[in-house]
Amino acid sequence: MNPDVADGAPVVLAARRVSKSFNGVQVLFSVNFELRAGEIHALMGENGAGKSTLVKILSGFEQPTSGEILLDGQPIKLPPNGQAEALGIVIIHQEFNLAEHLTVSESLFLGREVTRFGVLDRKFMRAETRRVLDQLGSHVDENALISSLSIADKQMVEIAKAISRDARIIFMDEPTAVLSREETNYLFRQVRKLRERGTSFVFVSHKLDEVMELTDRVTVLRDGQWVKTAPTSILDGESIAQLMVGRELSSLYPAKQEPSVDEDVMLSVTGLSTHYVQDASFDVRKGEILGFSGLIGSGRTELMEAVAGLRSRTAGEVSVRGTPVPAGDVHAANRVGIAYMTKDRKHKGLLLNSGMTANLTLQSLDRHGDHGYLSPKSEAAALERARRRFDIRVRDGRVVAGRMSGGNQQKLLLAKVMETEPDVIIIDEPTRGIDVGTKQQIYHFISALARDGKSIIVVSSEMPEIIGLCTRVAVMREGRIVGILEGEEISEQEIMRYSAGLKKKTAA
Amino acid sequence: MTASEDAAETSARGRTWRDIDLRAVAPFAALALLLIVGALVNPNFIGLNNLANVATRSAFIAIIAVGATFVISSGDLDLSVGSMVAFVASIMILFMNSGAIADPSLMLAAAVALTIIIGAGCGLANGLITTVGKIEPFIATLGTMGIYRGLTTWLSQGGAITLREPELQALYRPAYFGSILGVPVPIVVILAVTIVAAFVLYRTRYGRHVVAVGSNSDVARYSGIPVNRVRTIAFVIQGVCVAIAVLLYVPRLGSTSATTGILWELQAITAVVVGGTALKGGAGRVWGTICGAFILELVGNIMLLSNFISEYLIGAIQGAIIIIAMLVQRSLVRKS
Amino acid sequence: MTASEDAAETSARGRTWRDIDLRAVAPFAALALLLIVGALVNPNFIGLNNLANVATRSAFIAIIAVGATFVISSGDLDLSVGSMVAFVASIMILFMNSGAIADPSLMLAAAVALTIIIGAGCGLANGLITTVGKIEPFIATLGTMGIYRGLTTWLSQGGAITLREPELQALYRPAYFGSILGVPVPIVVILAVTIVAAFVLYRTRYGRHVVAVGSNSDVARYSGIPVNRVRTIAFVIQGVCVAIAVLLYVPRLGSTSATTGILWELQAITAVVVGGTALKGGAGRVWGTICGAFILELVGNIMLLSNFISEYLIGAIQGAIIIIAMLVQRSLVRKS
Amino acid sequence: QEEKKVTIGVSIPAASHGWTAGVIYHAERVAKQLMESHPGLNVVVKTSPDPASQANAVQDLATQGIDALVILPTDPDPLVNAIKEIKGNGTFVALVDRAPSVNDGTVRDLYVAGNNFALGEVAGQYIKETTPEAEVVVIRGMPIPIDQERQNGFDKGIEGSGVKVLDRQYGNWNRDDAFKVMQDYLTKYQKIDVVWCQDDDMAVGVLQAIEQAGRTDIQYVVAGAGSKDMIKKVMDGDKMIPVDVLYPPAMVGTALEMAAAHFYGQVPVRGVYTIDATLVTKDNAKDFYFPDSPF
Ligand SMILES: Nc1ncnc2c1ncn2[C@@H]1O[C@H](COP(=O)(O)OP(=O)(O)OP(=O)(O)O)[C@@H](O)[C@H]1O
Ligand SMILES: Nc1ncnc2c1ncn2[C@@H]1O[C@H](COP(=O)(O)OP(=O)(O)OP(=O)(O)O)[C@@H](O)[C@H]1O
Ligand SMILES: [Mg+2]
Ligand SMILES: [Mg+2]
Repeated sequence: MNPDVADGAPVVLAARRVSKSFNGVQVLFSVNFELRAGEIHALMGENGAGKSTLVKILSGFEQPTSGEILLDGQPIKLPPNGQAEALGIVIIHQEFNLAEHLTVSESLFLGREVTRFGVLDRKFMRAETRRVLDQLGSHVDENALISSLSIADKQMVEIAKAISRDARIIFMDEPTAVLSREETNYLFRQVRKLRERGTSFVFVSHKLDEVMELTDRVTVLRDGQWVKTAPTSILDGESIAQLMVGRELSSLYPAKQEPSVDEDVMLSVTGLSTHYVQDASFDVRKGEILGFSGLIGSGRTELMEAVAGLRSRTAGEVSVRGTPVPAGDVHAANRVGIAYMTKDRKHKGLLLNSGMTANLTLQSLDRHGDHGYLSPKSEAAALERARRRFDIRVRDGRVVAGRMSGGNQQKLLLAKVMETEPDVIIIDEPTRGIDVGTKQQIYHFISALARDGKSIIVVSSEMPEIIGLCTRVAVMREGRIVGILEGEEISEQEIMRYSAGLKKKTAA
Repeated sequence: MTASEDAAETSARGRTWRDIDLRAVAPFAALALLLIVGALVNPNFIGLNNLANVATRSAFIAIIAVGATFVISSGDLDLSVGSMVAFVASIMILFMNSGAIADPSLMLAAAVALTIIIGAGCGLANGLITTVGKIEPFIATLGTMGIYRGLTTWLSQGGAITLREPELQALYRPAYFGSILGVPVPIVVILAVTIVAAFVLYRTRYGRHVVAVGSNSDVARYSGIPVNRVRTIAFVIQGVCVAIAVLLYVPRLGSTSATTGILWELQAITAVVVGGTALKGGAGRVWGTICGAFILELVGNIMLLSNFISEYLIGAIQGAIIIIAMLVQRSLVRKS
Repeated sequence: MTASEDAAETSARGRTWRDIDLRAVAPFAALALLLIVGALVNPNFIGLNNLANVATRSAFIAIIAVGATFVISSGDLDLSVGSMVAFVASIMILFMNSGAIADPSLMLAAAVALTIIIGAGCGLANGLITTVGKIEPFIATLGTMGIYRGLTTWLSQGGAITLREPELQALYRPAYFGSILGVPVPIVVILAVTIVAAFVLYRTRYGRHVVAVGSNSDVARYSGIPVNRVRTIAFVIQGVCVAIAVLLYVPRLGSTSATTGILWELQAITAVVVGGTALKGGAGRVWGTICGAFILELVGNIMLLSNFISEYLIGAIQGAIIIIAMLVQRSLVRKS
Repeated sequence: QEEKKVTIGVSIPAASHGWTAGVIYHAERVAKQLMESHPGLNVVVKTSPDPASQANAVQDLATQGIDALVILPTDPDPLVNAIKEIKGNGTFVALVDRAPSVNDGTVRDLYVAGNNFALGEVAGQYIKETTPEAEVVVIRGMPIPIDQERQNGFDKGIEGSGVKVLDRQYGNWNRDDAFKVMQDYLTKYQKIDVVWCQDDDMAVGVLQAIEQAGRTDIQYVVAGAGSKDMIKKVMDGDKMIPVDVLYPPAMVGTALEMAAAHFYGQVPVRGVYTIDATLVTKDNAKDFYFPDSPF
């Protein structure tokens, strides 16, 4: 075997033949799992494979239907609702667990507030929060309300919350899905530091490069079954992907297809400003995939929301095929064919308490019956179509969206937006939390749409995605479009140079 | 009723079968329990006559509560419905007393139309104050509650407004006291209103929008749903339901006063919640609401028919019964 | 008050300065506007005497509303407070009339203790029915509202319960009519209650938990907070506040009946919301609540002092003023 | 000639039902008359929905500065303290209709008594005389002392006869609630001879319920107060409403007139003036018919 740090180290937490069913639908089948002291163990698998479920069982948030859990070799029934924290088991949830009305430092210390003589020691807690955030390289204000934070910042708070606990075992369910490369680096540095002190980690991610970089061992699940556990060093990205998907993957990105120069301009944005975004102008031609890159908080989302009528604009024009689109009117934007897919699926994308059908057709109900009447048949057919087209995998067709796996939620959201059959599709973070196999499907899907003459804007923080997919790339920095790159210019270094403010050119 | 409730809601909400079953059935189980209790209390209780009486007089609250189901599903609340009843009824009677139209049937038709318009207008006012004014619905409608009630007091100069024209009265009376194929008119109206409401809530685009807005208004907005319009229309629907209730109310006593409809808002909301709709919004159960209204009326009826409860304690026992009915529901749902 | 509100809330919630400023100040701005209107309506209005009167009699609603701030912040609602006042007051007076303790001062002390215990007990009942029984707080407390009111009717046998002992009455009277250093006792009590409440809500672990539970009870549970206990304690705090209000109420009128405190629950909730606390839970503004209670009382006072409004229309104008006050607040906040 | 300036405050219940509406109507009618005949007189009428707010209203009237207070309390006992407070300032107090448990010179100067006890008693006596063996159902008002007094009076009225009270339930002085209660009585009792509902508003609901049920066993309904609709029925010889017991809302006007006389008249006005609970019959009905009143 391979001479790893953790090799031969004692097993701290283990699952033995663990199975789990929800309402009679089985999602885990007799899974075995071992976590050694001081190791970073990757948990991989397709969307809906059962990773989050396993993680929740190992941290007490769900009870297994059968099988047992061993802590330090002793069978144990983990206490529910995060009380396993007392045993040193902490989890960073895939979906955040933060109360919107609290501040960052209040959230960090929620449930274990520090008091002096019964009075909250707010000064101490704020200072401590600052310290942990600084360690993670986060600039989030410790007094900011959670509701005012971006998704990435919320994730950093989640991470800070877990790390600030005295934990022996930390579960991280896709912690980096919404983080920038830089933030990820900070996180990894902390993780390694804690590993040195003997903390064990379970790391769930769809980012193969991060898994290769950080972890000691990998366990792969497929359709709720254990497939393989092996040291990371004897695997490579290809083989992991193959284990996950169960087949060989062809190239991730489809061949680029540049639209001809004299193709009609579909979407035209001139001089658009909002509170933060200044004077943004760009065009998208028919059949084109335009990428938007930039650092987190550079204003891409705000710009796109303004284009889609979700935000008011202080100046500027948006037109589709030459027809002006009124400001601040989502429905009008939808009617002329602009559709925007949000990156915040939990709060802005899906009705978590509704089923798949209600979510899927919400934006396109007028297609399912005349005069406001809804035809259940037509809706059911739409769901069937979408499940095939986007490979939405749920074992129980009646599950509410909030209980679907993260990746399947993302696919449902994409399907929902596509249901409106838009001409201009703005996709904010298209593959957040999606497994490689499906990623490939989505890329091919986007490319096919472009070939059909749709115009597509991809906003993404994943550089390879932008480079692999887009024929032109706009880079934003501090609310301005600082450059639009084409052809050969599109490379990681060049984009970084623009986003960091080292280079600049006016819109082409 | 139960069956169609299930069908409608399952396809609308798509919960697991077992789950939905019990939740939709729970209010009806509580109702059944009450019927048994009632039968034990007084043999006359279970008579067709008495049950028809109870169902008939539950009509006002039931119909108003159907409207409230929309408002509550969309995440709002309307406290003004009780005073709206008084206000709309006053205007209707004053109009009929005005003698503006000589022919009684024509007059009645015009009065009916006017009532619906006024009801819708009051609802619209509530909706606009809440959505455009961005005021918590609780406060906005508490304000209009005061306004409608105050205007009624002023119209009636503190007294009663009574329908004077005997001919009109005779013509209109069957709207409450008459029956169609042996079924009292108010029951027919309840059924008609509920069927229409269930259709709108479960089978139309608008109904879906209501639930989406109540469930998460941000998601609704990002899905291109005109949130404020959906909410405002829910208030208008509530207003129209109030107007329909008034159309049944006026022929009953032929008069209204400043005290008409006091506390009906609480009763309507209670009916909605007892029927299984959560006050948080995001889900509506129209048939459950009707069942809730019937439960409320039944509790009062049983109290009165029983011989062993001091009249001083009736309020206390009513309160206790409502709590017990909810506990029965909960325990049913939890067993699933 | 304004300054300390800001200080307390800013450090507690840490919003950006501009934001917090206007939100916390908004109710006070509406109050200022009302004071100006009042001064225009009647020159006696702005007199120290009148304002002290208004502040004094806002005591009941204000103190109850402080308790409601906890319940609402934790995401619940208590509709039973009005009847709880009647019930607790009845028991207090009956106890004092019982003559169980001969010495008046001792008797009074015992009565005060009993009142607080009964209030806390009523709150506890509400809390347990809501949390352990898992019934929507709206329905649970509507049920106990009926129960408390019914019990009061029964205790009073449909009449009034009046404090008989003249000695006790004389001893107790200053608790409402007296003053400390020139400040009427009720105002002192309001301030004391509010300071304690603000401290608990903003400076203690429990207060933090209340806000967390109201904001997102799942998150709170996952953070190891005993959600049901936090909610139940909020109801108990509400009950204790009701008891304190009763301690001021009994010496004022010296008597209660089954109609005591009718609709006070709506007034208390209105005070809370007018004071800037959202009904959805997750944020409480204790000083704002006090300001809200004062606004409500002031509106009534201005109506009474003005001589040009038909008394039939008073309700309507009150409703309109509340809506306008909220619009003023909103527009202030939005401008930021 | 310059008359002395006098302000009289009138505090009465808000129009929560027909009778109180009548009170407001008569208070305003008399106030207008008095102000016309006495140029120096100013009468301020204020209405309040419940005892606590009426106590506030009294305080507010005092703030404005009044020489006399005419008060018809929503509920007398809770208002005693507030009234004493204002009387302590030397204000002339005329108490109308509802007496607190301690009702002496410390509370008021003048008491114009509506006689709730008599209202019940007269109704009881009428039933006892007309139908001595009747089975009666009673619809009460709300659980407050005046309602209790009426019940006591009624019991005294039927004392010693074969009149049997089948049931008593609250109808809240409200037509709709009275309708419901009557409907249920009709279900519960196969034979009812007489309904005593002590209030004209509630009688409206009672009559409708009887008519709907088509029951013929009920011989008549005794209500009370003297609303124009019921007086009209008595006048017209309606079989269901043979009589009405007077409880005139105009008594507030009487009190107001007397309070004004205290300032402008020669005789001091003090003591107790009781207004009878007159039995209105077909013969005397036209004396009590005010078609212009809202009540
Ligand atoms: N509470 C629940 N009720 C019903 N079904 C559930 C529940 N939680 C999870 N599931 C189902 O269990 C399956 C596995 O979900 P899980 O979240 O573990 O997947 P995952 O491997 O984490 O996927 P992803 O990569 O997309 O996050 C899915 O089909 C999901 O719908
Ligand atoms: N310096 C700043 N001044 C004011 N606001 C700022 C500043 N930096 C960031 N913001 C805020 O950040 C938001 C821009 O973030 P947005 O989500 O649009 O960026 P993004 O490029 O899409 O980043 P992400 O990767 O997080 O999606 C704006 O709403 C703006 O208010
Ligand atoms: Mg997952
Ligand atoms: Mg973005």
